[in-house]
Amino acid sequence: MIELVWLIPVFPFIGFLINGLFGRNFPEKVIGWIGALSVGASFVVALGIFLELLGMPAAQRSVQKIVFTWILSGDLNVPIGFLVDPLSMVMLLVVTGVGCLIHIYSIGYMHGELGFRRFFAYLNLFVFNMLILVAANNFLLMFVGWEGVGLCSYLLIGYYYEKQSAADAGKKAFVVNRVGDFGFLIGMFLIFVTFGSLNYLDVFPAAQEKLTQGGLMVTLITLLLFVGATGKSAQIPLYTWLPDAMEGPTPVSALIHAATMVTAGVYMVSRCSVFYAMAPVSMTTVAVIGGATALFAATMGITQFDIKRVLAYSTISQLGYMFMACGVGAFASGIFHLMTHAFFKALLFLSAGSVMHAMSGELDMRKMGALSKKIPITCTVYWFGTLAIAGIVPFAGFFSKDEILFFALVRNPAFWVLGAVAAVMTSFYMFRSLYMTFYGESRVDHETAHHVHESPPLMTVPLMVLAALSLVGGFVGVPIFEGWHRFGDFLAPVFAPAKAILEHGHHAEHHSVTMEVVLMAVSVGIAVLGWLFARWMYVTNPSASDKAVEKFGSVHTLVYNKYWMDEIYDALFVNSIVNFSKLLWKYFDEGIIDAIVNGVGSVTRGIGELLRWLQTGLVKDYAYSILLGVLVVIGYLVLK
Amino acid sequence: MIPIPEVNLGGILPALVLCLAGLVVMMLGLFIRRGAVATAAVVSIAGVLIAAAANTPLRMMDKQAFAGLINLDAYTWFFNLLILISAGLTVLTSVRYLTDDGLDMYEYFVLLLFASAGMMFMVSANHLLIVFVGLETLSIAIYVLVGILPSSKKSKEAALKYLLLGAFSSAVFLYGAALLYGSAGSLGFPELAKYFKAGQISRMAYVGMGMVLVGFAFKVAAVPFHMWTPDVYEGAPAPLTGFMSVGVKAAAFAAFVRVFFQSMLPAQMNWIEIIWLLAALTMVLGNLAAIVQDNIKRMLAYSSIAHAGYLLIGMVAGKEAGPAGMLYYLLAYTFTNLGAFGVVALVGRKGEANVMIDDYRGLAKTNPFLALAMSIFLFSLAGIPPTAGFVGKFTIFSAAINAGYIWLVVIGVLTSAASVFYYFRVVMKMYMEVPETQPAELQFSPAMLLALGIALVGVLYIGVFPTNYLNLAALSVKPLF
Amino acid sequence: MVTLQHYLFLSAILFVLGAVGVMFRRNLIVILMSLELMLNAVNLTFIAFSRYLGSIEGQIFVLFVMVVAAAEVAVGLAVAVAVFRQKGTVDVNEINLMKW
Amino acid sequence: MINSYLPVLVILLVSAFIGLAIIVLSTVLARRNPTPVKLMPYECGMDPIGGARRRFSVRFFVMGMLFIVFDIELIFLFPWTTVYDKLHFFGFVEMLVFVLILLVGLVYVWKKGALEWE
Repeated sequence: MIELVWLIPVFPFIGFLINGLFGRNFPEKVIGWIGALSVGASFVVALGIFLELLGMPAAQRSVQKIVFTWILSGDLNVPIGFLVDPLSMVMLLVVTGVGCLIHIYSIGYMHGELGFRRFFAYLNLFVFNMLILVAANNFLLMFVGWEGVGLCSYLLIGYYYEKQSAADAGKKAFVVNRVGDFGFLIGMFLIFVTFGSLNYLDVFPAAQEKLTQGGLMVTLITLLLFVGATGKSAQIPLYTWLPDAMEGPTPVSALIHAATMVTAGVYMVSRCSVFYAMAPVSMTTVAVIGGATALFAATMGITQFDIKRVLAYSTISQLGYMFMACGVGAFASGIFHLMTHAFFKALLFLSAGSVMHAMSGELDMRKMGALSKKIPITCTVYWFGTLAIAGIVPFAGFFSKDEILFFALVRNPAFWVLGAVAAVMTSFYMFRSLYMTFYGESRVDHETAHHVHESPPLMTVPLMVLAALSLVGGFVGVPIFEGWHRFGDFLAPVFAPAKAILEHGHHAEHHSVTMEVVLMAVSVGIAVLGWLFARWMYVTNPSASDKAVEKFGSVHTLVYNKYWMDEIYDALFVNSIVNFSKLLWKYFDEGIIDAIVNGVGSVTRGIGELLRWLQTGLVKDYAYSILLGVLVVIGYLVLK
Repeated sequence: MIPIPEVNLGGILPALVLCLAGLVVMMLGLFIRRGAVATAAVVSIAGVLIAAAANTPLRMMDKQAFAGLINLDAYTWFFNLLILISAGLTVLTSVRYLTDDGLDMYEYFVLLLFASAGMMFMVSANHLLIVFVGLETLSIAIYVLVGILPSSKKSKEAALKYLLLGAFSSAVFLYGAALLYGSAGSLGFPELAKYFKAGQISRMAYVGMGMVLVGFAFKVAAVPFHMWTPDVYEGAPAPLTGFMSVGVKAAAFAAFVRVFFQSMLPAQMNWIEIIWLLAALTMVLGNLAAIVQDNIKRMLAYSSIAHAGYLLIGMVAGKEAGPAGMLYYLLAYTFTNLGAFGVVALVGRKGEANVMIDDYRGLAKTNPFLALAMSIFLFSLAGIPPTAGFVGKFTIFSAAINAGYIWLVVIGVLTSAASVFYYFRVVMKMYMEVPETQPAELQFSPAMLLALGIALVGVLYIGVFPTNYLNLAALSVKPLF
Repeated sequence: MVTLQHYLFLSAILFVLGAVGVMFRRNLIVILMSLELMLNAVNLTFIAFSRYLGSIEGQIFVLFVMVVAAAEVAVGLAVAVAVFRQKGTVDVNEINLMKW
Repeated sequence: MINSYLPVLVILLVSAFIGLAIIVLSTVLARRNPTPVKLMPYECGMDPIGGARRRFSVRFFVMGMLFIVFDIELIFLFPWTTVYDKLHFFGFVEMLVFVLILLVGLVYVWKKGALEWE
C-alpha cells in the first residue's frame, strides 16, 4: 500500500483537471461529486497506508518513495518523492479527511453559485498542493506545495472578485505571504549550502554533524524558516491577512484558512524539529511569538461582531498555541492540537456557514439571536465546536490544549500565563458568539426571519461527522496513563532526535501526576470561567456588555479597531514599497507625493530626487548613462 | 599562389541556409502579388527547419574553421538551436500580426532571418572581428525591424533610440577591441588567451577589456547600460520584442561568455567584480522599476532587464556550473518569454491597442486557456516551481552559492521574490477582475496557437524533466574550458 | 617624429569629441555624424596599431568597420527621414514619446 | 622604384589630355545659345543662389542612402584586386557570389521603385 502513496496527491489533481478543463457543461452535482470523491479516494488510500504503517515496528515507520528524479545534474540531485512517516501520515489523514468532508459540504453550500466549477477546480488544486506540501520528501518539493497552496488561497479569497474587498483581501494575503516566503527561500538556500542536499533524510540525520549546537548558522536557518511560517500561519507580525481572508466562501475559510493551509507553518517547524532543538534562541523566539499571538489575537476576537472574523481571530490564536508548543519543545503536542483544531475549527466555520446559509448571507452577530430553535442541528454542532475549542472535558480541544499548557508550565511559567489568559478569553468569546447567535432575543430582520431554515443533509451530515470527531478526537491522546497517549507514542519516533538534543545535559524531569491533574482542573476551571462570564454578559444580563463598553470605552475602541494594525502596516510597509519605486521611476501627480513623503522620509527622498531624472526618454541622457558606466568600469580596472 | 584556408561550408551551413532563405523570401515577395506574408512565413519556417537539420552535426564537433575564425563545437550547436527556436516561434507569432494590420511586410521575415544568421556568426566566433560582424548584422536588421510599423510613432522613435545608442555602444566596443588589438597583437581568442595568460597585462588591455565588456553589457541590457530597453521594447512590434528579449539576448550572452571565458579567464579577478556589481544593480533596478509599470510591454522589458541580472550571476559563478546554468536558463527563458510576448501580441489586437496591464482584466473568463497559458508563462518568469524558470533560477543560484557568492544570491532571491508582485498583478487581473467594457473577440490564428502550444509545452516539459536539458547545457559549455 | 602615441592620442581625442557630440548635439543628422567620428577614431587606432605591430589584421578590421558604419548610417538616415515625416523635427530632445 | 610610378604618370598625362581636349573641342565646335538657366553654375540640379537652409527633397536622402550602401561594397573589391591573380578561380567564384548577393539587393531596390524619382 505504501507503494501507492503517489496516488494520494494524484487523485485531487485529476479532479482539478477534469473540472477545470472539461467541466464547462457538467451539471453541478457531477462537478461537486468529482471534486469530493477525488479527495475521498485519496483519503481511502491514506487510510490504507496508515493501517499498514501501524502494522510495522515503530522504529521503521519512515518510508521514502522516490517517484522520479527531478533534477540530476552535476552535484545537484533533487529526487522527487514522498516521505511516509507518522508526521506526514497525520497530516495526510487530516487534509484528506477534513478536506473530503468540506468538499461534500460545499456541494450543498455553493449550490447555485456562479463559479461553481471554478470553485471546485481551485479547491481540488488546493488539496493537491497541500498534499504535496505535507508528503514531500525534500524542502524543494515542500516549497512547490507551499507556493501552490498560497496561489489557491489567493484565488479563493478573491473568489467573489466582483467585490472590491474580496479582491483586495486576496492581494493582501499575497503581499504578506511573499514577505514570509523570502524567509523560507533563503533558509532553504542556506540548508542547501550547508548540507549539499535538500532531502529530509540527508539533512536531518546530518544536522548535528554539520551544524554546531546553538551556532549562528542553525539559528539563522531556523529563524528564516520561522519567518516563512509566520507568513503562512498568520503569526505576529504577519497575521493581518487572515481576518481579511474571510472574504472567501466559508468552506474555503474552513479548509484553507483554518484546518489545513495555515497549519503548514506548524508542520514545517515540526518537520525541522531537529534544527530548532539545536537553536535555543529560535526556540524561545517561536514560543514567545506563538504565546504573544495566542493572547493578542484572542483579545481581538472578543470584540468582533462578524461571526467569521471571531473564528478567524480564534484561528490565529490557536495557531499561536501550536507554535508555543513547538517553541517549548512539545512538537507532538503542537501537532496534536493541529489535528484537534482541524476538527473543531472546520466544524465551527462550517456551522457558521450553515448559519449564513440560513440567514441569507448575514454575518453580523448583532443581527442574529435565538436561532437555536430554528436551526437546531447547526446549533448543536456549534455547541460541540465551542466546547471543544474552549477546552471542556471531554472534548478534543481539552486534551490538546491542556497538554500544551502543561509543557509551557514546565518550560517557563510565563508561557503558561500567556496561554491561560488566552484560554479564558477563548472560552469567553466563543461562548459569546454562541449566545449571541443562537440565544437571547432575536434581532433578526423580519425579511430574513421568514427564510431561516435548516441546511440540507449534504451540509449537515459533514457537520455531524466533524462534531463527532470534535468529541472523541482527543481520546487518542489521553495523558497520565502510560500507553494511553496513542497519538504521542505514534509521533514519538519522528521527534525522538529533537527530544534527545533538548534533553541532553538535562535530566528528563519527572512531574508528579498530582501536578498534571491539578493543571487539568485549573484549565477546565479557566474555560468554565470564560463560559460563565459570557453567559452572564449575554444571557443572564444582556445589558452588561454595553456597560462594559462604556466603562472601558477607550480600550474597547482600541481593541475593536484591531489596534489599527492594518493602517500602521499599510503606512509602514506596503505603501512604502510601492511608492518608493514609484518615486524613483515615475513622475507622479502631486497627490501621491504627499503619501510617499510621509512614508519614506527625507533620505530616500534625496536619492529619489536624483534618480527620478533617469528614464527621461531622451537619447542623450541614455548615452550619458552608458558613458558614465564606461568611465566607472575603466576607472575600476585602471586603478585596481 | 596564396594558400587558401580550409573552407568548411558545412560548419556554417545553418547560417548559410538562413541567409539563402532570406534572399529567397526577398525575391519571392517581389513577385507574388497576394499572400506574400504567408508565403514568406512558410519559406522562413522551412529555412529554420533545414537550418536546424544542418545544425545537428555540430554537436559532436570540436574544431575551428576558416583559419581559426569560427568555432564549431557543442556550444555553437546549443546556441544555434536556441536561435532557431526563437526565430521559428517568432515567425509563427508574427504572421497574424503582419496580416492583421494590413501590412504586407514580408521584409519582416527577411530581416528576421538575416538577424538570426548574424547571431549564429556571433555565437560561433573565435575572433572579435566575427563577433563584431555578427553583432552588427544582427543589430542593423533589428534596428529596421523595430521601426517597421509604418504608422506608429512609437515604433519609429524606438528604432531611432535603439540605433543611436546601439551605434554608440558599438563604437565603445570597437574602441575596446582596438586597444586589445594593440596590446595582444591579434584579436583571435587563442591569441588573446595567450596574452592574458602570459601575465604581462598592460593598462591599455584592461581598458580595452572594460570597453568590450560594456559593449556586451549594452546588448544584454545590464544596468546602467539598459536604458534603451524599456523604450525600445515598448515601441517595437510585440512578437519582435519577444525575439529581442530572447534571441538577441541569448546571442549576446553567448558571445559575452565565450569571449570572457575563452580568452580572458586569467584576468577573471578583474572583471568578475564588475559583473558582480552589474548583476546586483540589474536585478534590483529591473525588478523595482517593473513594479510601477502599467504597460505590459514595458513591464516585461524591465523584467527582461532583471533576468539579465540573474543570468549575470551565472557568469560571476563561473567554473563550468555557472555558464551551464546560464545555458539552461536561456533555454527556459526562450520558451517562457516568447510565449508571454505571443500572448501580448494576441491580446494587443489590431495595432497593439490593448497593451496595458488593465487590458488583461477578466481574460480568464473570456479565454480560459489563454489565461492559463499566460499564467504559466508568468509563473515561469517569476521562478515558481514546477516551471522551467524555477529550475533555471535554482541552478544558477546554487552554482553561485557553490562558488561562494552568497550575498549575490541573497539579492537574487530577494529581488525575484519581489518580482512576483508584478507578475502576479497580471494574473490577478486575469482571474480576479472584470473588464469595464467588453473587449473585442480575440483573433486566433493556427500559427499563433501552434507557437503558444510549443512554448507552453516547452516551459512545462523542461521544467518538470529538466535533467536532460541540464546535462545538455553542461555538455555544451565544455568546449569553453 | 610622429609616433604611435601621437596617433593614439589623436584618435582618443576624436573619439571623445564624437561621444560629446552624441550627447550634446540636438540635430539627428549631426549626431549620426558624431557617431561616424567615433567609428573613424577607432579606425585610426586600428590602423596605427596595425602599422606599429606590422600586422594586417587591424586593416582588415577597418574595412569591415567602414562597411558597417555605412550600413548603419544608411539605416540611420532612413529612420531619421521616417521620424521627420511623422514629427516634423529632427531634434532628438523632442523625441521622447516613451519615458519612465 | 621610379619605374613603378611610370603608369601613374601616364594616367595623369592621358587624363589631363582628355579633359583639356573636351573643353577645347566644345568651345570650338559648340553652337552658342545662352539662356540665364544655362549660364548658372552647375550644382547637381539645385538652385545655387538662395538660403542654404532650404529644404530639399527627401528623394535625395533615399538616393544618398542607396548610394552609400552600394558604393561602400567596393571597399571589399580593392583588397581582392591586389591578390586576384593569386587566388585564381576560387577568388573569382567568391567575388561572384558576393556581387550576386548585391545584385539581389539591387533587384529588390529596383522593383520596389526606390530608384524612380517620382
